[in-house]
Amino acid sequence: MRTRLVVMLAVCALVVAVAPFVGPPMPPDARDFILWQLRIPRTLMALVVGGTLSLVGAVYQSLFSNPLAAPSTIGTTAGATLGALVAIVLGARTALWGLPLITGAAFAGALGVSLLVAAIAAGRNVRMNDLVLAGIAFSMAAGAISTGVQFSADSAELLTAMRWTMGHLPQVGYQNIVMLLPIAAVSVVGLLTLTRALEVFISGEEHAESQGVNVRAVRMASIGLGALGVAGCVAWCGPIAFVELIVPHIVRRVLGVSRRVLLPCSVVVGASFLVLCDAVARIILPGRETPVGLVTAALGTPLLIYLVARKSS
Amino acid sequence: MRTRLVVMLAVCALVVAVAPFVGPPMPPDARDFILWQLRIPRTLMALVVGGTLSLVGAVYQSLFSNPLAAPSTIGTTAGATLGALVAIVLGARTALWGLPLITGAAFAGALGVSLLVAAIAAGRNVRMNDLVLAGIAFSMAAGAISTGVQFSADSAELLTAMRWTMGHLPQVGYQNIVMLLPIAAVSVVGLLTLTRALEVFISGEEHAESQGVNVRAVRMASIGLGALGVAGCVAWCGPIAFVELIVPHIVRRVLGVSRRVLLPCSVVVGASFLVLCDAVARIILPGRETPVGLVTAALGTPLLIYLVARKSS
Amino acid sequence: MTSLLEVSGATVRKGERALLEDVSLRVAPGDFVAVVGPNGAGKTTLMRVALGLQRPDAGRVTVNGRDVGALSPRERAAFLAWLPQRVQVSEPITALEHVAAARYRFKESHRRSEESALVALARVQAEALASRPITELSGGEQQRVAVAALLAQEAPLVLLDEPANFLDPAQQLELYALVGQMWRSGLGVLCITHDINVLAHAMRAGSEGRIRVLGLSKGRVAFESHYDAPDLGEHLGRVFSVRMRGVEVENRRVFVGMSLERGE
Amino acid sequence: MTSLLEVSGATVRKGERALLEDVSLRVAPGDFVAVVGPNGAGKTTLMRVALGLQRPDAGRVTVNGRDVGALSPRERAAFLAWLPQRVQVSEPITALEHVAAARYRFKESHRRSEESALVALARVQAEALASRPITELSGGEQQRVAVAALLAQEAPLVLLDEPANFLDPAQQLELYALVGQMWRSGLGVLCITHDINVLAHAMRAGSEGRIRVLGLSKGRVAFESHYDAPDLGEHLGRVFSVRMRGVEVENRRVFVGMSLERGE
Amino acid sequence: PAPEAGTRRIVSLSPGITETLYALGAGEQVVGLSDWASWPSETASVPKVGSTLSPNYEAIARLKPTLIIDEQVKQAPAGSLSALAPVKVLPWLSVDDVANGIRELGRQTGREDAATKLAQKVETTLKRKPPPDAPRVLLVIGDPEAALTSIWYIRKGSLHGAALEAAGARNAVAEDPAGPPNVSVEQLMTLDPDIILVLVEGPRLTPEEEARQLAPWKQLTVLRAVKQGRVKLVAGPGVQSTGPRILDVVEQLQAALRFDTKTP
Ligand SMILES: Nc1ncnc2c1ncn2[C@@H]1O[C@H](COP(=O)(O)OP(=O)(O)OP(=O)(O)O)[C@@H](O)[C@H]1O
Ligand SMILES: Nc1ncnc2c1ncn2[C@@H]1O[C@H](COP(=O)(O)OP(=O)(O)OP(=O)(O)O)[C@@H](O)[C@H]1O
Ligand SMILES: [Mg+2]
Ligand SMILES: [Mg+2]
Repeated sequence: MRTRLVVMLAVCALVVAVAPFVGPPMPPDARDFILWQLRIPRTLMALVVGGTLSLVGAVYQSLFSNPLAAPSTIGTTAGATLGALVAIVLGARTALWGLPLITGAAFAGALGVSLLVAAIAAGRNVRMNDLVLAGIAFSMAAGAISTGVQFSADSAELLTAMRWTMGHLPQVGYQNIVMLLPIAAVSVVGLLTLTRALEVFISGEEHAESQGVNVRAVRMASIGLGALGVAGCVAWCGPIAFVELIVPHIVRRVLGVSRRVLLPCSVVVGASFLVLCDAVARIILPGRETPVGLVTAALGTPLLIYLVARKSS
Repeated sequence: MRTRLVVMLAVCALVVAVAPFVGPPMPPDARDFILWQLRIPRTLMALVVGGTLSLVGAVYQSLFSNPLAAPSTIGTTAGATLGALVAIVLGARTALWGLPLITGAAFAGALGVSLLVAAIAAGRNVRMNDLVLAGIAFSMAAGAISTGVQFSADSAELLTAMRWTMGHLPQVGYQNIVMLLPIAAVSVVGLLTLTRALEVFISGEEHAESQGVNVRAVRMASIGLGALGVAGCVAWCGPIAFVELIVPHIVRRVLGVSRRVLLPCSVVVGASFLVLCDAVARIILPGRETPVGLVTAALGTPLLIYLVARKSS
Repeated sequence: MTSLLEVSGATVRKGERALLEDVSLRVAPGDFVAVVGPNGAGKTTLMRVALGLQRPDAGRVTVNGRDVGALSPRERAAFLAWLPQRVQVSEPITALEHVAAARYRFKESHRRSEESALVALARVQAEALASRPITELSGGEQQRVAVAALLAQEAPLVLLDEPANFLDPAQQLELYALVGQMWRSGLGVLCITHDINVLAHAMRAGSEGRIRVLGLSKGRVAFESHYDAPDLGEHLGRVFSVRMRGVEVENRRVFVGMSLERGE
Repeated sequence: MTSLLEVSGATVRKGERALLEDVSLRVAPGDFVAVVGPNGAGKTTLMRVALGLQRPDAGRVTVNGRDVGALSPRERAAFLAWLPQRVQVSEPITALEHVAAARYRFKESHRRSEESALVALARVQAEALASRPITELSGGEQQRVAVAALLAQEAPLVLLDEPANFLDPAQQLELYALVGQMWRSGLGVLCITHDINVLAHAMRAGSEGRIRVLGLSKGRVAFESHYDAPDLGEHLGRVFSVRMRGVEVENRRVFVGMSLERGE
Repeated sequence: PAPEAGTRRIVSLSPGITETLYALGAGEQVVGLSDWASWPSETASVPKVGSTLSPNYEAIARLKPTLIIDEQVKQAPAGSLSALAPVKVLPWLSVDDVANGIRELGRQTGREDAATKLAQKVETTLKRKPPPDAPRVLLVIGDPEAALTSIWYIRKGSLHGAALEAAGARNAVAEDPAGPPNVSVEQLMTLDPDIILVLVEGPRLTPEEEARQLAPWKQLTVLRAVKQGRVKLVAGPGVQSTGPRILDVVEQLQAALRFDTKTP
């Protein structure tokens, strides 16, 4: 187990170090610009976003004891999409505190919907399954409003929105990262402090409560902090599909279910996984802006199937 | 319980009977055409699709013991979308056996992906969670290929795809229903015969096996028949969101979890729920073709939240 | 029709560890076999092997001479009924529905199933629980409902994994009396238990000799004996690593576990 | 610091039914209270009320005079440790991790938690299970690990819900010896059990009188007595509806349940 | 001041603008295009650099553009693009927008004369008004699925709406309602337009394809347009173009509106 862990971490470090140099050749006079203003910021963005999303996925799966739980389950992603769509379709071309409106709106949408669910989670007699249902309900509502907004969009807006919903990582310079980083940091650090409590959750909520875990507080903190991180990532990069679902499952299968391993390793593996996907996206269709979600799934699917097949044989 | 059941059935029957007459006023000379060639076929379509989707949702939730399980969980919806997109992009202008290619392709896609999952379900040592993971993986793969296809689509194709994925019910005449009905009937009747086996599943798979249930056969049959029904519905109407998720939860909360009640009532309630939504869609934005998924969510969300809140108070 | 369950030379390995090693066993209708042994001895594993839920790495399990793996689940359920050590019901179905579900192997109407389920519940004095959600029952109530489900399956061989768990003394007594009735009515019983004394409730005077006791320890057969064997106490003491004092109470021999008084 | 758990006049209703009615109870460090009663008597409900997991419809529960609902979960965990009737672990964490998790209430490094967890596992002779996934353990092994988790929490009052479930006689004996040790070292013990005899293992000669026995029946207190009370057998017989014969074995009184011989 | 012609390197992220640039003869200045650009055929050899909301910065940087032009879509991240090169964002929705845009593109590319001529042509053509008794035409966007599942029509105030009026028809939807330009099948009965034209973007259709596209409309036998056989396709590449090809669309529409006076 220990050797596996070390190998995994080494691979991750290597991927991150090499990634910025992977891609179509750079013309010598644009080299510095491409490397320092485009590739490195973008790699950093992938690091931050991949790590945050994966951690949130791992936390939600633990919290809901459900392998299908993900930010999209409790409406975070749907809220972000809704916000972004509203901004695209209804929004004026203004910026807010130097933020593009679309970013701000996605952030607000994600946080808004998740906080509704968190508010329900604060209830006294609420069971986890009730929360899952409430999450479905809010996702559904946000999804429906999004459909409504799309329905009333004209085609140029729709095309714009469509690309947004595929997720993207492109960055010029460091401004976005500087804005996202504190949000992501609060989310990641906050969630990691919940590791111990989530470990206790494994033996049932009531038992955990009797062992000193404030179940309601942990629920609210997990959902709130998770939503914060996801809202940030989605606001800047659109909904990057599957990372939050697939990375925790991979870590769980390879390194085990102990929360103390699962949560931090999800951050590390998720971060470098997205960096890898981004680098691969640069080479498979050089010159095109391949949506990174495509590569994520293309790499993740066979890996997950292999892990499932290996275990059950 | 019995009175509740009777009340629910009566309400359902009423809804279905009244629905075709709900809508903006009909010009007198087009009245017959609108009623007999538009509204009634469309109501029938809603009946068939709503019933089938809800039943499949209920069966999947039972099978996976997971409130989040749905046709989309095991890749059925993703497969259908993929098929439709491929058809749209690679030339949807031809027809196959009198079927629009897009319908045939969506059907093939849905069935193809689900059967992969069903094949995994046939394995000897496969746990339910493994199946869920395999489903996620295939959904993801199908989703990624869809993204790729969209990415290479031109704008007109993309708009078509976008509108297709909103789901729709309109029908002119009875041709589509005649084609869908046998598929849906096989799926619904087949799934209903599994009721008893699914009831036994509640006390654990091994226990069920010892009580005479052929667990692998039930799994494969459920997934296969479910995929068939969903593939049919999605092929003709696009992915109508949420019905399969929300209806079983509502039935479960109101009438209880017994499979003998849950499954048939999901058919009835789902059918009339979609009919209701369709009728409502006609009046909220008269003169427009409002996507029915929008109304589904708009009606379903508050209902679900109310049911969750009522129970936990 | 004879329904003979035969386990021969069953071995189960998990990685390096052998969970079960070369264990053989015969249960025919009318037999009563008690399996005893310390925690982790492999008793539950043996039962799962006998049921065909776990394939042994070596050895064979047959029912009526046919390999248990070759039977369809329904056929097998017609021979063997199982009371698991931990029944986990995931949803609040009623006790009646839970018991009725156990009649899956019968091709009959739901009404018939429910009638039979009610009879089975009555036999464990749990009619009153019929319409209560099973997730809201107390530990002992759940166990009684599980026993009712076992009865409802109407198999000629019943496999019980610590059926007295969670039950209060009166219920234990009732349960074993019931098991005794089933046995005398011709069923074969394979029963895992930690408390050999409760077996007393299963029998009438004179039938002691017909209760076979199989001792398991670390996956192997430690002893094979009979309930009335004079050296049973010693055997038990050995596998459990305690002193078993047999005392006579109202013409019944009762074993009382005593610590080995280490250090006293 | 005295940690006094006081339940006074607790009543729990569920719809029409009263699950618990006007039950009072005091457990201080150094006390040993055994709660007995038939299935469904409300024993587990009483324990959940005492832990603050279920709010009583009437009555109060205080720990050291403070309302149990007003304590933070961590504070409460510093007073009360609970062994539930059915522990359900949903994922294959190792036994060590499970026990270490029980030390949540301590603000300490993970290494410290694991060390203490190992000590706790050793006390129930389960060191060998430390690195095994808990979902792969046998019923009895799981129960031992659960007891280790209880010990690891180091609370002055321990609440045990049928701790001997799933355990073999040697383990039961060890467990109760351990509970006895904890008691004598000053802890307060509230223990639900169906088998009053096992309490014998918890005590040394002379301490019988200090074990209080609370009989529950249909949610009400049926009797309050002591382990050495001469009429305990009758009390027990009454709540359980069996005949309880007390016999003397090696200077110990052992109760043997006998059927009421209805119809014989 | 626009840079020298030979050194201008333009990236255009809007297909309509791209078309205009080529129409102005500034095609050789174009070094990068949006993924959606497909006309004229020379564009095939020009690198594609993403779309408005997700441009491929690296690809753009590698092209070392001197100007990036995009059509104004709400929320486009013009800010970060300007780190690569000066960015020009043009509104491109109405006839005036397009005419002004053409002139601006002329200035930027040093093709002012050609631009003025084109802009004038666009203005004079597209600002023609239909006679008051012109037929009421519903112009809908065709759907490859060829089902009447959602009918999207052309708004009066849009570029294609102007093209329809320029071709000598009145828009069947007399004033633009708020909300999406979508009409239900039922609503068609109320609108009952004189003529229905279906715009299908893409290569020319074979007769079978045309028949298939029209088949669903033929089912709507109560519509006047259907009864009189006045449903037609307007198909071909560029029928949905927002560039100068819109002028060809006017001609195509005019041709499509010429029906034989006799009803079939
Ligand atoms: N899936 C598994 N993987 C690995 N080891 C297992 C698995 N299942 C059981 N074991 C181990 O096999 C041994 C025998 O287990 P089994 O459940 O048969 O014991 P048992 O005799 O029923 O014990 P108990 O009286 O405690 O129920 C135990 O040591 C247990 O830890
Ligand atoms: N959530 C609940 N809703 C309704 N009734 C309940 C609920 N929980 C327990 N009960 C009922 O309350 C009664 C007391 O239950 P409790 O679990 O306290 O019994 P117990 O004394 O612990 O029994 P056992 O020895 O079988 O564990 C039982 O009849 C049980 O069915
Ligand atoms: Mg066992
Ligand atoms: Mg209890």
